[in-house]
Order: sequence, then structure tokens, then C-alpha cells
Amino acid sequence: MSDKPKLALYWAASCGGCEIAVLDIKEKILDVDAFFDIVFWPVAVDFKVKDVEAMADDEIDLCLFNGAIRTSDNEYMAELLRRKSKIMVAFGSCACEGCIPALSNTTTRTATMDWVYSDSPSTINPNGLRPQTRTETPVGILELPEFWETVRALDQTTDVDYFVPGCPPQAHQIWAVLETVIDIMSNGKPLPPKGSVLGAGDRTCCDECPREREEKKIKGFVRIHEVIPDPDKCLLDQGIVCMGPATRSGCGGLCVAVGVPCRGCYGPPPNSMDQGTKMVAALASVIDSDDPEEIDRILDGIVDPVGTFYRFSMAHATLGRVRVGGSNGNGAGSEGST
Amino acid sequence: MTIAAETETPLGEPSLVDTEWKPRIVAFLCNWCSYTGADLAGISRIQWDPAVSIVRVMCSGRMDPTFVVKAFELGADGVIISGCHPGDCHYQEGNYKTLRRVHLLKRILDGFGIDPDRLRLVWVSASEGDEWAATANGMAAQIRSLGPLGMES
Amino acid sequence: MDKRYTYYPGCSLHATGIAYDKSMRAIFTKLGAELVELDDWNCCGATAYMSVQKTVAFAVSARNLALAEKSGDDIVAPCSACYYALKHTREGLAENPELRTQVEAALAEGGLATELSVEVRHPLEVLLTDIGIDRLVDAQTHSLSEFHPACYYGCQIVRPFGAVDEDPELPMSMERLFAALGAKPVDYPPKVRCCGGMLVATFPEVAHELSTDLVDWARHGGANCIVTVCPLCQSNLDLLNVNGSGNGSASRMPVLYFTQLIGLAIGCTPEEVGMQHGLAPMTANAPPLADAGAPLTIAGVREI
Amino acid sequence: MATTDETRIGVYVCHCGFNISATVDVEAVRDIAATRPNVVSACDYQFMCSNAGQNLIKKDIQEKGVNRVVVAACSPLMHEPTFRGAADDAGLNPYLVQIANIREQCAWVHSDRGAATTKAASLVNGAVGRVALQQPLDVTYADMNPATLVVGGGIAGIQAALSISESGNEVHLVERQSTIGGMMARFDKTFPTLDCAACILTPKMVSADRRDNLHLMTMAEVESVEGFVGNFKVKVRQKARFVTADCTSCGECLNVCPVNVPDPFNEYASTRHAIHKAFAQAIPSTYAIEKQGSPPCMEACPIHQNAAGYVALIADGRFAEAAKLIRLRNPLPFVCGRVCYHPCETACSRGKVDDPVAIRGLKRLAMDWEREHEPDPEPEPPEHDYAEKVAIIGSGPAGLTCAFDLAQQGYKVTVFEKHDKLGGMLTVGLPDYRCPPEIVERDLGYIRKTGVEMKTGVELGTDFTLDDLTSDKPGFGFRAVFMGIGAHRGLPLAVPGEDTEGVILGIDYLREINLGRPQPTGKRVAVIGGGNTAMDVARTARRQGAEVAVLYRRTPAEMPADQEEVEGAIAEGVMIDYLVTPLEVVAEDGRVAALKCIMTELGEPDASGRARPVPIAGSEHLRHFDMIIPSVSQQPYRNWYEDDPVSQGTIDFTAWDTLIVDSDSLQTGIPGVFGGGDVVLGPASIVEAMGQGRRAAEAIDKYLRGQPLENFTTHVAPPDPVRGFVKRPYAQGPAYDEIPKAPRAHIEARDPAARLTDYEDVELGLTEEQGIREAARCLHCGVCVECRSCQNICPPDAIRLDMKDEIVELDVGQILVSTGFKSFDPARMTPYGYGRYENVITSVEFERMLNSTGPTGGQILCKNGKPPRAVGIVHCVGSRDENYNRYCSRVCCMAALKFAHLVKDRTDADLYEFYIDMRAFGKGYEEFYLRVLEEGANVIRGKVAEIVPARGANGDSGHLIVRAEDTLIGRYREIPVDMVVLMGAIEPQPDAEQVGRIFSLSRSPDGFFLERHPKLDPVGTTTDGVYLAGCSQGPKDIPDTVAQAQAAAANILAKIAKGEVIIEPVRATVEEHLCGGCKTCLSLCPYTAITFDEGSNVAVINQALCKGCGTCVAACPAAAITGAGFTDEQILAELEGILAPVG
Repeated sequence: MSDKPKLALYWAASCGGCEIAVLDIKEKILDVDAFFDIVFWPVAVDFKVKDVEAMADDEIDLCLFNGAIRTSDNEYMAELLRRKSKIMVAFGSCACEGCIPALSNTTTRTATMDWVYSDSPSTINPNGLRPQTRTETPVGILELPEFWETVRALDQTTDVDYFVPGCPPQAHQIWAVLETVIDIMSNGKPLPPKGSVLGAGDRTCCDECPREREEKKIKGFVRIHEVIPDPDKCLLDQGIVCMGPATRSGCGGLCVAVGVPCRGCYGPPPNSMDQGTKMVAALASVIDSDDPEEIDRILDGIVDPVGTFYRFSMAHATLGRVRVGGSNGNGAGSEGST
Repeated sequence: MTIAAETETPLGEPSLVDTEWKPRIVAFLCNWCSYTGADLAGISRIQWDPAVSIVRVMCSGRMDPTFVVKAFELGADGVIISGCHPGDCHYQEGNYKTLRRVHLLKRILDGFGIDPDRLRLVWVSASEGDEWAATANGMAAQIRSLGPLGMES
Repeated sequence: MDKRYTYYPGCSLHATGIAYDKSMRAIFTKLGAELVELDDWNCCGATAYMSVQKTVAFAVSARNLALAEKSGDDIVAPCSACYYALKHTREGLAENPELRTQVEAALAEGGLATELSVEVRHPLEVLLTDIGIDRLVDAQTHSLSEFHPACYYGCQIVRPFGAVDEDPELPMSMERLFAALGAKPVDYPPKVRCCGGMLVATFPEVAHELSTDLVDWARHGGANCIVTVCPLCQSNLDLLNVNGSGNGSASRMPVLYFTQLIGLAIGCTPEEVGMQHGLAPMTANAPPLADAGAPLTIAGVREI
Repeated sequence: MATTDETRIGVYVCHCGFNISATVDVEAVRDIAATRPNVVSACDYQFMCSNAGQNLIKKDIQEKGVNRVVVAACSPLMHEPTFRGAADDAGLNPYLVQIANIREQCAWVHSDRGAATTKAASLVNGAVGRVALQQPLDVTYADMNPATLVVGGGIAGIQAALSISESGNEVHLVERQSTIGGMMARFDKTFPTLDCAACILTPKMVSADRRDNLHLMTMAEVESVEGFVGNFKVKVRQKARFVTADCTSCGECLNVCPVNVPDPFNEYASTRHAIHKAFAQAIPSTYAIEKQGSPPCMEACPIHQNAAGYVALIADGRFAEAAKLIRLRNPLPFVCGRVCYHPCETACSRGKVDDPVAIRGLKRLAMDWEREHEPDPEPEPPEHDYAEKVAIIGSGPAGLTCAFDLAQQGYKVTVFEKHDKLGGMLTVGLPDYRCPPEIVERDLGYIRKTGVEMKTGVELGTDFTLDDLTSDKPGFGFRAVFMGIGAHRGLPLAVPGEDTEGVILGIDYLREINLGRPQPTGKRVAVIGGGNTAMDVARTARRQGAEVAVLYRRTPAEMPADQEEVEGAIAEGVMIDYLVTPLEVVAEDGRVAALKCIMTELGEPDASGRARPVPIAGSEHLRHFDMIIPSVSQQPYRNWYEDDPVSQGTIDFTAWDTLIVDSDSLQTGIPGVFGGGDVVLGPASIVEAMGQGRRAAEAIDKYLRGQPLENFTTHVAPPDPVRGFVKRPYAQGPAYDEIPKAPRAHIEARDPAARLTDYEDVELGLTEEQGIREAARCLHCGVCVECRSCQNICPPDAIRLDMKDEIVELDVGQILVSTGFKSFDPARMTPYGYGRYENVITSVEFERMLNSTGPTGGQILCKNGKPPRAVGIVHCVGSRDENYNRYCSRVCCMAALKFAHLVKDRTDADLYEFYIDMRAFGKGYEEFYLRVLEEGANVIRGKVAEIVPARGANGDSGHLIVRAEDTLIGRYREIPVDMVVLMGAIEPQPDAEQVGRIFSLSRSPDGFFLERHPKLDPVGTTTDGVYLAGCSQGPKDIPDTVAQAQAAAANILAKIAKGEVIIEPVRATVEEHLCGGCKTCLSLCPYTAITFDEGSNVAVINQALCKGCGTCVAACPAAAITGAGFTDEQILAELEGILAPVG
């Protein structure tokens, strides 16, 4: 047992990319290993949950928790690690904003289950079997975690100290964060205020975008596969829906630089209360028409608005999930999840 | 004091609104045309439905769609946005911006399973007190027929 | 045959309005439009019904609409009362869903239903819009130069629907039509006043005063005939030639249907358009229009 | 007050007497508010707006440390300023006050006490939540520009302008008409006092004119308004008046203006001249000329000859002036009077009625008259005396025109003509019967008098070169050259045997004959071609005694020759064979014997767009002639150029040898050398050539005066003139189909037989009587005919016919809109017969009739000139009527009674008033009503059903019957009258909507401009600094109008006195550290307050321009823009409060 600060990483409802991304810092991982005593990292080292359970509260110094909260198990782990950690970091878009998993909030659990266990063309399930949380078998009782109706971000489940956005967080940002933490811990500097967003900027993606922008007047929207965009002009000016203007800076404008519109993975900028509606406000305002029919024609160019504007921030969307009382529980929005 | 106690007992009189569920409708009115129009309805004592409460903004162009979704999240069953008639905007064209936003916002609401009819954009001029009253009553009636906003399940 | 209409003669055109009926059929045939009389039609629902039992009246009237929908052709109703009643019913049902359900129920009894899919139209409007003055002028064979008609529209076709003439207070469509055909319509201010027809039975003296007034207007305006669009007006005014102030050959005022005059212009014989049915017949041997300019005769319709 | 301080909110609920407390349980609302976070004081009071009420607030601020205030009372639009003021007095920033509107938007509109109270409570919650987040804001001040704009010069505008300018501040009074005075100026008497409108109005008009700081702008309209209260920028279109302020209104011009048009000021019941003054006491007294575009005839003329002008003068029998006017723009009037192809007649509007006016004939008449009465006219002396010499090569129409114009300008002009006779084609091309030599000579004589030197027998290329002209060799030294050498080279047929003796080109043939040289003519002559030259040749050959056949390869339809020439030829026995084309000249012993021809048929169109003649195989045949004269086309000679080494390469030619010149300035490749006429156009008409001569002269003048020729423009006639104005000759005139037809004068031609014996004129001129009658057919389209008689006679020389509209920019602080009303058009109510029965007239028409300056000089007369025996006056025409206007027009009843009195006073006619209700609400009105009753007016209570002509009258003798029900005696009446006056409703101006847009005014449902508050601010509008007065705000009589005008003036003066305007601090700012520079906001600001700082890549908002609408705040995707006073947080807090459970 060394007396190095203890580091835990965990992977809840997510693709796991964030945990892999930690390795994008390349050889610096050795510095990390040198500084920290890694006590939990399912993807890399072999510790068990019981090991964590066995720890004393606050024994872990830093926990990088990635992934959204979709099941009772996710929730258990979130609370467990919170209890055991001094510093709880929501690491990556899923933990910060819900990200792709949270898009299923545009539909219902039942609908998801129906699709997966009966309706999808690839499903063969003659006996209509459905997963049960508790199944008795001759060899014993099998248990599965509870599958929640709604996917939540980490901070909607447990108390979070810091947020590191990104899908995944960019290597240089990850290192920047770790470096700061190491610096703070080794030199006993004060921590940044609780709730801070680390490893990102305060402006928007446009600030880092190399493209030439003009006064916006949009006569029609196109999807990226429908055109060969001008390499130097702002994609939005070209009618390609780009979330850049409503998305926090920090990634360095990677996607836009290579001609792919920003999807919004760094989440809303500091003052923005709702990444989706702010984008709606901005985008609609610059539509170049005053005629209702024409406006609708132009808007038809935006396929799956909810999925587009809330691709990463659904869990924190003001309207957290689809209402079932409304006109249409799986309207335009639910396309986002398929 | 609880709400129930507050609204039912001490004030006594039975309310015309159905007692189980009282629809809440928020209306954002521009200062120059619609708010003045609503005042005119008052001055002329044209009755309209108390389910509607008014929030004043300088121009309908100030309407951030965030306000609308926030209203629904806070328990509103319907939202009205009212501005000057096209061409008459006190700030020349703010109402057109809102027109465009509302068109896109309705699609978003639909995506969240909220009936787009729960959001209504109207033009009411400073002289159209009756028009405002009709709008408020019409919306209240519609919301009553739609019922309460679907809650998370 | 380029266009086909469902013809709704109503009670009058098979009786007092026989000349109207004849002239209608004659000119529509000449102009290449087909009139198919509505099979098994019933009372239009005018007369007392409307004021006594609304729903029943609407139902009665609606039956005709329902029948007409079988062919789908527009209904042409020459009698002003029929035109009004049928159109009134059509509009009424369209506006009032409640009433409509009741009526539909009634119709269902008889195995009928109505979509309100056919229009109700007056021949004057049909001639002016579907056929058009130009085609009438093309079809013209005889000049009407010696006719000085007072064009009388009566009370029911110009209002409230306004489908026949854009100005319900001062319709000019017949004047335009006949001027185009060479006649010389006179200024006739009372053209939309009541002829008193509805009152003949109840208040004969009032009715008489009203209709006498109309004839005097025409005479003083320099007309040598009155042209009507309604069988009731026609008979009512024409009767004055027998028992009215106009009694006595000296001041008899021929009262024609506009369709008769058109007929004469496009080469129908006087018999074909039923001139012989008028009480003040326009024949050479009975000089009817002593004080109204040149005596008018059928021969007066000169070939052109 | 720093926001870090603890938030201490005071809530004050107003009873507003019973206005609120009757429906809202004020105490309950107060108690609920008391439970809200941060609320340290909650109370209710009878009248919060009272001093005592306000003191509650002040006391709490001072004693309880309240630092946020919520007042639950009436609309913030009512008392927000009051309560902000109270806070201010107590040292609290006024923007920390929030109003909950529980009166207009709660108590007054709900009846259910429970619901109303709950709502009131939640509105207060909202306000409490919001106010907690409100920040202190500081108003800024802008200077108040003391100048005021008053729009509309009726009594309202005049009164306000006078009151304001009285204080010494600037006022601009903009009026659309040519005079101020508006409707009141058209009235005779005013009710109830019966003092004459003029007597009380004109003194005001005069002092308005006298004030130095009151600037009248009549015939002007506001086009746009920018800015805000205190600093409006206004663009005003000052329409051209064509008369300067030098006008002394002596009225001399009225005696000479030949144009009469219906007078709108008298409701078209009388006529006025094109130059006019609305009425005797009009202000300004400056006359105005009515011009509705330039006359089509003038526009269509290549030399811009003002045809309408001399036609009008001739109609007046003023032949001398006509001739003078013609000469002004036409150096060849005699020639043009005979041979012009008159595009003016093609364009003549009269052609839309029947036939165009015989303009050419009239020109000839005028000139012939001059020849008879003033045989030796003297040209005006040149305007300048320039030293520069100009050379004109060629004395054709182009050259002569150019020479004439330049000489009149004051240049030394020399014309070089290669023939011995001057005139170019006029002399050598046109046969004398078309253009007799002495005619050309008269024109030449006049031109000589302008000082033009003419050299004949000198030819370019042989006797001198271009280079010589511009050189300083003796006799030369010209600074500019005009080449008008024409197109004299006839083109051959290009068929075999054309060189045979007996074949001569048409143009040569004509020249030889015209110059009197020996030129034999055969017995049987074939003329080939279909143009005017071919006709000239043919008719000349006829006069030489030959049998003439014209062979043309197309049909009459394609024939280019003028119709009258063709007819003339045929009349003179010329045979014309169509669809035949020559193949070969057949010779017998060296002389022409026959022409081998082939028949043709028309095929596809060729380059010229005319159908191409296609030979019909096998139709070859012989025709016997002893002379053949090809007259197909001509081209300019260019040997002068080939033989002149110097000018090589300096001048370009087209494939047809015509000069290539600049299409505007007509300058050739050589600077200073210009070209025009046939040498540029190819064979064209005389007047077209003259047009080019004139254009070149203008260009040469510019060139010699050292002005640049780039984008040189001048009048150019359209290639094919459009006929007339579209619907009617002029706005207030009848439509073309309403104008009675009148046959065009027939111009006699001499008997063909006689014609063949000589070369005299073919056409005889018009007689003076004919001329006057013909000229009278002119419709005076566009009203002013530009005859210049007014200009010539005007003692102070105040007429400027070339005046243009101007845009004037005004900076003003405040604006009063008093644009008045429009009187209802009763033609819309067909049963009343207005427009069908001439003695049914409108109240305005009657006002004019009553006015001593009106069409009848104040006499009440039927159209037949007889005084009426009975007059009916119909009230509420278009007012209080479901079908038109529901409102009451307020003034009609009293005006009608005024009419009644005047009718009684001036005639002994019976008088009937048909009214619905008698509205005599004003001071002295009821008394006036009774007085009129005593005077014997019959009043019948009942709406008139219809007005019809009396039996047998056919509506034309004017005897009418008014049918109405007398609801007081319950009987239906038919009243016979001779005249009916319809009291038309007062309606908003037809362009009220547009005007409303310009000044951003709202309009009430009836279309009138909307005041800010019906009771508390009846002259203000929702736009700060813009006020209303008079009938544009709603129907009212003169006393009310004046009162309102003075009220507005008082408001305006108060603001001026204050000297500065508050600029609300509600404005948007960018938080730069959050702005990503996406530029979304840039296009959204209607005031272009948002600019982009490329350097730091952020948007910047100009606080001075921002009006605080918040559109950008909402649109900013980064939420990086804050809207002071309406931040997201504040609005959401209010929302939260409103939606939170009450209690």
C-alpha cells in the first residue's frame, strides 16, 4: 500500500471511449501512474467492486467517472464512488450531459424494450422473452440491474465536484486537467470552485473555428452528405446545421476544421441554460424569409431537430424527456434515438 | 398555508375553473402592441380567462425559446406569444424573428411529446382589446380540451 | 353538348310559368347546354315552410339537393323562390352542423344523404358566366332594337347571396346583356323592389299597389315591356293587364321572361319561347304599347 | 445599490378604490406576498398612486431598508413612472421597482373573485421573484432637438405650428397640397356661430407664412422617419412646383395658359389652368404648375419638339406664338410641317379616343401663317459669344440642326456642302412636290440669320480633308467637326446587264432632276424597290410623263414607304407590282429593252425580321421597259476617307459603310469629330437626322467647354413611340372611353391630274378655322403642355419648367401628425344614386357651391342653373352603417343644420333633413339646432332608403324623390326635391396605413390613428415624440381639432423646455469573454447597432443606437448578450413566480 494519491476511473452508461481516451495522453500516462496509485479502472486493471466497497469513505482522492446513469447498477456505482472519493469528476459528455445514451429520453422504456426484444427486424424471439431483474434458475438466482425510464447525467444522480466535457475529452485537455490536479495536490494549492468545468473554454466552438464567417441569412438547410462544402466558409453560412455557435469551446475545432459540422459534444457554454433552445433561437432568427409557408419549407431541411440540437445535452435539456401526455410520444424527436 | 387552503377556503367563492385541475397559461406580450392591447381589454372591461397570466417583454423578438420550454417545465399547460402585426413592429421586424423561432420550436415541442398547439403565436395590436380577450379565451378553451401537460412517467 | 345542368322547374314552371319553362328549354338547347329535369323533385320548401318549421323546411329542400347529387351537375332553378330556398338550404346546412345532423337523419329515413356537393344557380347567372354575353351575341340572329325593356330583378335573386350580380342594390347584368343584344334597356330604379306577389292572397290591395307602382315606373321610364326573372313576379305583374289599373288595351304592359327575349334574339320562334302565354301578347293586331314609343310587334324583331 | 447587500423587498398592493378590491381580495394577496422570500414589508392601500400611498414606499425604503419594490396596482403603462419617481425620491434606484398589473389585466377582466385573487397573488409572486434579481440602472439623456415637424397643413397643423413657433422654436410644416388650409379652407361658414371659415382661417394662414421660424413646405410629403424622440431624421420629398418663390402671384400667367382642367379644389365642379393657385388667399401665394409627366408627343419627337405646346396655342388662335415656339426647337419647321413622318402623332393620346391630332398639319399651318403675317422673323440673339469655330460637313437636316443649335449657343459655325445647292437630301433627294425649294429656302434663310456661314461646292476629300479642318491653315482652325455627309451612294441591284444604258440609280435620278440638270426619262419606266425613295422616283417619273411600274419583291405589308406616299403614288397612276424581283436587264442594241423578272413568295423572316422573298421556280418572265431605276437602298460614300492618308485608322465604319460613333455623344474615333444623320443611321427620316444633329450639338458644346463626354445623356426618342398615357390623359380627367369623339380634320390634297403637271405641294394646308378646331382635339395629357407662354410673360421670371423633385432632410425632435381625413365616396351606396343623378351631391361639393369663391360664386343652383325648389339633406351617409362605418362622424349633423340655415337664407326652397339621431352635443349646438328648426327646416327621423328620379323624368330633369320612413310618425314618406346633399362620413385618408408605417403609429379598427390613451393621453401615441391632432385621429369638428392641436403643442413645448430626453437604460450589451464571434446577431439588429470587431473576434453593440428590443439577446446561441432590465434570469424568475403554487 503506497501513500500516493488514489485514482479511480469508472465507466457507466457510455461507449467506453472516455476511458480509452485517457490513454490518448500517451507516455504521460506514466507520469499519471507515477503520481497516482490507480485503485480502480475496470477497463485497464483488475479490481472488483467489492474492493471499492471495502475502501473507507473519501479514501480515493480523484475519481474520473464517465458514462450516464441508465440502470440501477450505474446509480449504485455512482453513489458508491462518490462516497469513496474526495473529488468526483464527471468525465466526458455522457457523465456531464447524458450524451448519446440520453437520446433515449426522446422515447420510452417500453418502446425501447419492444424495439429491442420484438419489433426490430433482426430480432428472433419466438417466446417473447424479456429480461427480468430477478430470474430463478436451477443453478441459482440471476439478477439484472433495473433499466430506468430516463437516462440521467451524473450530477442528476449524485454530487459532482467538477466537469470535464467532450465526447471524448480531448487528450490535451485531459492532460491539462490531470496536470492541474497533480500540481494542486503536490503543492497544496487551493482547488478550483466546486462545479467548475475543467478542460474547456468559456467561449463557443466558433472561437476555435478556422472558417470565414459572414452575416447570417439562411435560405435553406442541407445535410453534410448532400454538398461539398466550401473549405474556407462557415458551414452554417452554407446552410449546414453546425452546433458550433451553441457549443462550449475546448475541442480546438477538430470537426469543423475537417469539414464536419460541430455536433455539440462539449455541451452548452457557461451562460446557456439549454443548448437546444438557444440553437433554435439563433438558427431560426437568421432564416431568410417572413412567409410562414416558406419558413416551414426551409425548416423541413432540418431532419430530426431534437436529435440534432440535443445530441449531447439531452439529460440537461429543460424538458428532460419526452412527455407521454403530448400529441406524439415518438414524434420527430424519437428519430434521434434510432 | 397550502395552495388549496389559500384559493378555496379563505376567499370562499367557488371558482369557475374546474376544481381538480386548473390550467396555467403564460402569455408573453410585447410592450407596444399586445400588452397595450391587453390593457385596452381591461379598460373596456372585456372579460377573459383568469387561467392566463401575462409576462411583459419589450418586443416579441425578445422571446427566447428557452422561456417557453422553461414555462412548460415549470408546469404551464400552454404558452401564448403575442406581438405587433407583421409590418407594425415597434422595432421594425422583431416579430418576424419570433415567427421563425416559433415555427422551429413547435417541431422541438412535438419531439418532446408536447402538442405544438400548446404554444400559440398571435398578433394583437394596441387597438385590439377584444382580439386579445378572444385569444386568451380561445387558448384557455383549447388547453382545457387538451388536458394537463403529460407528466413524466 | 358542352355543359349539363340539373333543371329544377319547381311548381310554377309547370303551371303559370309555362312560358318560362318553354323558353328555358328552348334557349339552352339552342346554346348547346343540356337541361336534365331533376327526377322525382319535390317542393323547394319556400312558401310558408321556412317561417313555420325551419328544420322541416330545410329537410324538404335538402331532399332535392340530395337527389341532384346523383348526377353531380349544378342545379339550375329559374324561379326566384326556388333559387332562394335551395341556396338558402345549402348555405344553411353548411354553416349549421347541428341543423345538418337533424336534416341528414331525416334524409337517411328515405335512404338519402347530401354532401352539399352541387351548387344551386340561377339561369341568369349561368347565362352570364358559363355561356357569356359574347357567345350570346355570336348566337344572335335577330335584332332586339325595338325592345325598350325595364329589367326587373325582384327581391330574391340578387340578395342575400350576391351570386347573380355584384351589386344587390343596383344590378345591371340584364341591362348589359340586352344592350349587347341590341335592345335599349331603360333606367328602372325600382328594379329590386318587391312586386307584392307574396301578398296577393293576404293583402291584395297592398300587393296591387306595389305591382301597379312597378308598371308605372316602367311606363314612365319609357319602357315598352318589363323583363323578369321570376314566374311569380311575371304573373303578378302580367295580371294587372287584365284586372289592374292597366286594364284596357290602351295601357297594357307586356311582361316577359328574360329567357323569352333571349330566345327571340337567338332565333327561336315566338311559339317556342311561349310568347302566346302572355296576357298582353305582343302581336301586330293588338297594339299594346300606345304610350310607349313605336308599337312593338313580333315582326318588330327584325332579321339581322 | 450593490447587489451583494441583502435583498429586502417591499410589496404594496393597491385597492384602487373598488377597481381592484371589488374583484381581488387585496388582503389575501398581501398576506401571500408577505410569505415570499426576501419580502420584509407587505401592505395594501386604497390608492397607492396617491401621495400617501407613495409615502408608504418612501417610508419603508428609508426606515425598513427596503431595497426592492413591488407595486401591485394598475398597468405599468399607467403608473410605473409614478412609483419609480417615489423610489427615486427615497434614494432607491427607480429600476428596482417592479409593477404587478392586477387591475387592467386581472381585476377588470375577471369576475371570479377566487380565481382573480389567485392570479393576482401569482402575478405578485412573479414580480417579487423578478425584482430580487433586478439591477440598478442609470438612465442617460440625449439633447432634445427643439425643432418640430408638423405633418399636414389643415387647421390642426396650422394652429399647432403657430403655437409652437410662437415660442421661438423652429417648426417645419409639411403639406401635400399646394396651399395650407386643408378642408377648412374649402368651407364657407362654420357652425354654430356661422362666422365665415375664411375670415377666421386666413389670418392664421398668413401669420404662418410670415413667421421666420415656421418653414412651410407645400407640395411636399414625408418619405421616411428614422431615429427617436429628440432626434428624428426625416426625409421629405419636395415635389417640383415649377414656379419659384419669386412669384408675386400677379396672375398674368392665368391670361396666357391655354390649358383648362377640372379643379379638384372645387371638387371638379369648375376648371382651372395648368398654372394655378388653389384659391385667392392660398398660402403660399406662389402659383404652381400641374405637370403629370411630359406630353407623349414631345417625348416621341427626336428633336423633343413641344408639339402639345403649339397645338394648345393654335387652339387659342395664337398662331404667332405657336410659330415662335416651334422655331425654338426646330430649325426646319417649314420642311417638317410637310415631310415629317410625325412620330408625335403615333404617340398622341387622342389616338386612344378616335384619331391622333393632325400635329404635322398644324405645324404647317402655324408656319404658313407666319410666312403670311411675319414674313421675316428674327432669331433670338445667341446666349453666349464663343470664339471656337465649328465645322459642319454636309448641309442636310443633321448638319443644319447641328449648325443652328451651335450658332444659337454662340459658336462660329461654318457649313461645307459639296453640291451647289444647300439642304442635302432635302434638296437633292426629296422631289420638289414633297418639299418645294422655296420652303427649304425659308428655313435656310432663318438659319443663316443665326450667323451660320454656308459654303457650297466644296467637298470633303477633294477640296479639303478632316485634318485640314482642325489644322490652323488659313480659313480653317476648327475646334470641332460634325460630319453629316448623309448616305448618297445608291446601291445597284447586282443583276446582269445593269450597266446597260437606260439603267440609272434612283438616288442619282432624283438628284439630277432636283438640281435641274438634263435628265432624260423613258416612256415605260420600272422602279425597283419599296421605300420612300422608290415612291419619290416613281412619282417624279410620272411628272416627267412616263408610265411607271414599281416592282417590289414583297407584299404591301412589308413595304417600308410611308402609307401616304404609296397612296399618293397610286393616285397619280403609278402601277405597283408586288412579289416580283428582277433577274436580268435585257438589252437591245445597247439600250434597255426589258427586265427579266421572277415571281416570289414569302418565306422565313430574314435578318431584318421581314419575311424573305423566295423565287417561284418557273415563273421567270419578261417585262418590257425602256428605263430601269433601281431604288433599293443607299449607303454613305467613304472615298473621302480612303483617299485621306491622315485620317486612316482613326475612324471605324460598319459593314454598310456607316460611321461608328459613341452611341451617346456621337463622337467618332477622333476626339472633337462627331457624326450624325444618315452617315451614322443609314437611310433614315429627316427628323431622326435632325435629332442626331441636335444631340451632336449638345455634345460638341460640352466638348468645347471642356466637360467630360463620359455618360453624356440627353433626350432620346424611343424607336417606336408608345401611344399616350395609360388610362386617362391626366389624373382628375375623364378616362379615354368617356371622352366624346371628334373627327380628325381632313387635309385636302390637290387633284392628282393637276399634281402631275407641276411640282407644287401635293397637300393643301389647313385653314385657320380647321386648325383651331383640330387643335382643340388635343387632350392636354399631363396637363401642362410646356407652351412656355407663362414663362415668356412672367414679370419676375419665376417659371422653371425643368424643376425636379427634391429630397429634403430635416432634423427634428418631435413630430405632430395631423394629416386629416377623406370624405366618404357616396357612389359606393348605389341606392342614393350619387354619380347617376346629377343633382345628388356630396357635402363637400355643397360647401364649395356655398362658397363665394366656389364654382357658382356662392349661389345654390341645380345643374340646370335654376335654384332648387326643395332640397333634401341626408345624414349618416356611410356613418353609423353596418356596411360602411359603424362610428358616428360627429360633425355631419351640425354641418347639415348649417346647410339648412344657408339654404333657407339664400333660397326660398323647402328644406328636409333626414336624420337618424340629431347629435348636437357641443357648446351652442342644441341652440343652433332649435334656431334652424325655427327657420322652418323640416326634419324627418329615418334613414333614407333610396333616392330615385321622379316618374317620367328619366332622372335627367333633376327632379328627385327621397324615399324614407318617418320613424316618428311611423309612416313611409316620398319627398320630392330638386337637390339632395349627402352628408358623407369622415374616413381615414386612403394612405393612412402607409403614413402610419412611416411614423410607426397604430391604428384603431376604424382605421384612424390611435392615441396613446383614450382619456389620459389623447394626443400622444405609442411612439415617444410623435403626436396626433385633428381628424386623422378620429372625426371631430373644428373647435375640438383646434383644442387638440393646442394640447399637442403644449406637450411638445413642455418637452422642448425640458431640453433633454431620457434614454431608457433598457439596452443590450455583449459579454465579450463569452462571445464566440459566430455573427448570428449581426443581421438581426434593425438599427445596425451591432458591429463586429474582427480584431478580438467579438460582436460589439453601439449603446447609442440600441433600442433595447432584445432580439439579439434572445438569438445569441452562446447567451453572451445581456438585455439590461429584461435579463434571462429576471424573466425566468418572473415566470417561476407566476407558475409557483400560490401560498
